[in-house]
Amino acid sequence: MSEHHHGHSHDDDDPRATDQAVRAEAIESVLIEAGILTDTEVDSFIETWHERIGPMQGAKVVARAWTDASFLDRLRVDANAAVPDVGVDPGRLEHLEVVVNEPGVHHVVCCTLCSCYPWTLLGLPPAWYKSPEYRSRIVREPRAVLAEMGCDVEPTTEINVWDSSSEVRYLVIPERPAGTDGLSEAELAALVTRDAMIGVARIEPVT
Amino acid sequence: MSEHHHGHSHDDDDPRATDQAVRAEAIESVLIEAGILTDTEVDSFIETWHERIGPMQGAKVVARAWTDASFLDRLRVDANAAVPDVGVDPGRLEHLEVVVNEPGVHHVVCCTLCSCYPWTLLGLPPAWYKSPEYRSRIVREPRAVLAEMGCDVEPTTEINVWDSSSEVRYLVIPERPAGTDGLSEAELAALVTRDAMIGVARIEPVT
Amino acid sequence: MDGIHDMGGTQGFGAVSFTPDEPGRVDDRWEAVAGAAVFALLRSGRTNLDAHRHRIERIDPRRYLPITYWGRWLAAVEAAIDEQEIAPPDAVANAVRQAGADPDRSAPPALGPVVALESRENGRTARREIDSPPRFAVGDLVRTSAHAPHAGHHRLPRYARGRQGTIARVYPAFVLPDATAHGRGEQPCHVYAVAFDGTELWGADAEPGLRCHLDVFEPYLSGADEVSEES
Amino acid sequence: MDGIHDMGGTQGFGAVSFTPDEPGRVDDRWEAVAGAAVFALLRSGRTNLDAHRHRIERIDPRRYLPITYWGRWLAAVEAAIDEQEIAPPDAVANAVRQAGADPDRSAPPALGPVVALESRENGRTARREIDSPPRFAVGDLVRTSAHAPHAGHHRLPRYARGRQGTIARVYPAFVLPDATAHGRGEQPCHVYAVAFDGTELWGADAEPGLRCHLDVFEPYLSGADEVSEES
Repeated sequence: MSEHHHGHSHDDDDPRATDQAVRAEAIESVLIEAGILTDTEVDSFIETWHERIGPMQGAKVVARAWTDASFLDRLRVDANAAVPDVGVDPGRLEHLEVVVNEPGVHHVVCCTLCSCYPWTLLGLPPAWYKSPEYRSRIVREPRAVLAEMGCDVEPTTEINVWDSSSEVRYLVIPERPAGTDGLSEAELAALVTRDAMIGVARIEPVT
Repeated sequence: MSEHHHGHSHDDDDPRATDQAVRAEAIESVLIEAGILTDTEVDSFIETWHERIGPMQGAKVVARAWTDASFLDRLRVDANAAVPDVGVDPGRLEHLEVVVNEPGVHHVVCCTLCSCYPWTLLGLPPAWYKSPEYRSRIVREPRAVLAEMGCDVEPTTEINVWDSSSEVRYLVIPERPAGTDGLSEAELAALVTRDAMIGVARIEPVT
Repeated sequence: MDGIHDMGGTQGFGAVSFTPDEPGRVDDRWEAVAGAAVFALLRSGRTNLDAHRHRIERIDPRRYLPITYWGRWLAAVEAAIDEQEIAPPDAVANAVRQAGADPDRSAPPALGPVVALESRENGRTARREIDSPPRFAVGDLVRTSAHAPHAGHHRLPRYARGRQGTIARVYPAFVLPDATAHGRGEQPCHVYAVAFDGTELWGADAEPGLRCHLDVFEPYLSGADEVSEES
Repeated sequence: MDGIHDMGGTQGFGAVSFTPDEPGRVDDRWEAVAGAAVFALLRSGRTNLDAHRHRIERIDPRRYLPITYWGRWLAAVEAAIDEQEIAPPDAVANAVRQAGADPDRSAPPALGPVVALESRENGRTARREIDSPPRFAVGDLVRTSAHAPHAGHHRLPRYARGRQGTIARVYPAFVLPDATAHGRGEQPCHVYAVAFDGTELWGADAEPGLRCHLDVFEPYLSGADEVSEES
């Protein structure tokens, strides 16, 4: 039995959570020492992305787009200029582009090279969006991947994939579900899911 | 601390040597039971490839090619038909092709898709030949890789890479080193290294 | 670089591990350290997003997949501290030791060499105003470069090399990642969404009704009828 | 398939770990089991080399690198036992259990699905005599297919797709791996060594004086002046 041969197996182990945590604390202290990071910034990162910024931002944009055709037009022309109308700060989004689902046309967003994502409108990306499974397959077999994810796209519907390889960020405007005629903008926003704004889900009709 | 998040780290561990050994024994017994494998075949695999077949086969071919121009000609035309001349059984080699180094022309062999290699002439492939480092880099930056491996190729010398993507197997005939005029064929064969027959080394002059 | 990060179209990965509307959260505090540290570094101007991405691309390919997203960010942060000389090379290891732990146990993955380091004074945004108008308009036929734009960081994945497509959207100008990741100025240029038919990318057995859009920086494109300089 | 096995030109891997004339040996007996088992399976006709290679290509990409060469062979052997119904699906696990060990601890990596299994009666050699003469001669300009020949096993790596080269050698006919790996007969055809200039494969910053040769099966080639059916 050769130690040499199996020696590198051990190197392939991931650092366990405790090691990673210790390393991160060391990095944090070094960056605070260097004046790059403040000592409240990690906690405020968690608070920002767990409490303050999330899919509700994108949902407000979608609900308004469903109810106001002129807002949708402005979104299409210059989304960064339009989103403050619904109280959304485009913040770090350098250029927001909307892609609009309609009968026969489905849009889905990805980033094959890293995991670019519209954080400002949707919060932190879910783990699956960052997975090699999604990144590798969604550009090549989106219909199969979407079906596996529970989003069957009609065979006659064209699928448009948007691979975010620049600083442009994409937001899918899903189709407005049936049975929502009488709902207010806030009620509509509550129906809009994060997955639908990435393009991996539809919004179910309200019955 | 989330178990969920780190759960798959454990899955990425390699089975340790003992586990792998137990598994292999189970596979061996199942294949013997099925009449596919005999109970001496694993030992005979080791004996064959550690004791009987190795770079000495290729070295005999090279030494004859250095000393007999008509043999080299026949090697170039139909190497499978020529190698029995020096007592080498082409065996499982379906088509052997020789590539001949000369001043200004260097050849090097690889297999980017798996690790195809002329076992019959050179024995088992060394670990580095099967490594992702060699497989990925040798087709793209062979001059840099060869230099790192201690084989500096003159800037004016052309490098020919042969990527073994079919059942053709390649043998590099290295340049005959200086200082070997008086040597017998057997003495010449003793100078020929396995690495030189892959094309990652030259044979040093005899002084 | 043509690294393991360039995943589009790679086959062999299985089903996406998906639960509907799974919250986007950090699971552990160390992940938030990675996130906050990257944002702080970008704000400080000591690195830029393209150099950050290139550090991730340079992670030992054997480690890229197992350490997952935040682990890659953390490794890139530690590499930035070193490469941009934000702290002495042994600062992080010393801090680990001071916490009573063995720095070797948590050593980050090795990073491959870099052709050139980014500037030490980086802009915080990527969008720029430029005088030259976009070279292409919506509907124009274009072809992407058949080769990687250069050996370092760029944003032209392998699956879209040497492919013909149609300009679908014309975007404002942005700094060129190839330049900013390596301290070669900003070289701002227009960006386009280019639409490729599935069959152009994947051949005759592509899924029917597939159109893939990629954001492409203008230098990666030529008019479809231009003879490429390269071939 | 365009899997992790298709490594030619992938960047990010470091120096080759090399000692001159390191012996080619198995380090552990289990590696010899993997080797002997593959040879025995080939001899038995229950599998063929192309199907064996395709099993390796189908190994979970997260595991392909860490388990190394012989680990990949062993995983392919176990998959062959299952796919070719050489023993009941639980035979190996039961044998591990009988040896007093936990089969889960040594479970092989998962393999991705296969588009079609190979035949249960396979030839032992790959070379064939065919009536049709080679379509190309030494010196002919040719171009490789711009796309993967099909979704399953084939031998056209990504780095050599849609590239122009010159026929350097004309080889005898061999069975087509695309066919034999999937039980689609043998479809024997001529094979060529095609020479590509470094710049054709890697662009203007290729190493000077580089020529890469690849063994290419005739169906992957068209004459350089033919209009491809595909584009």
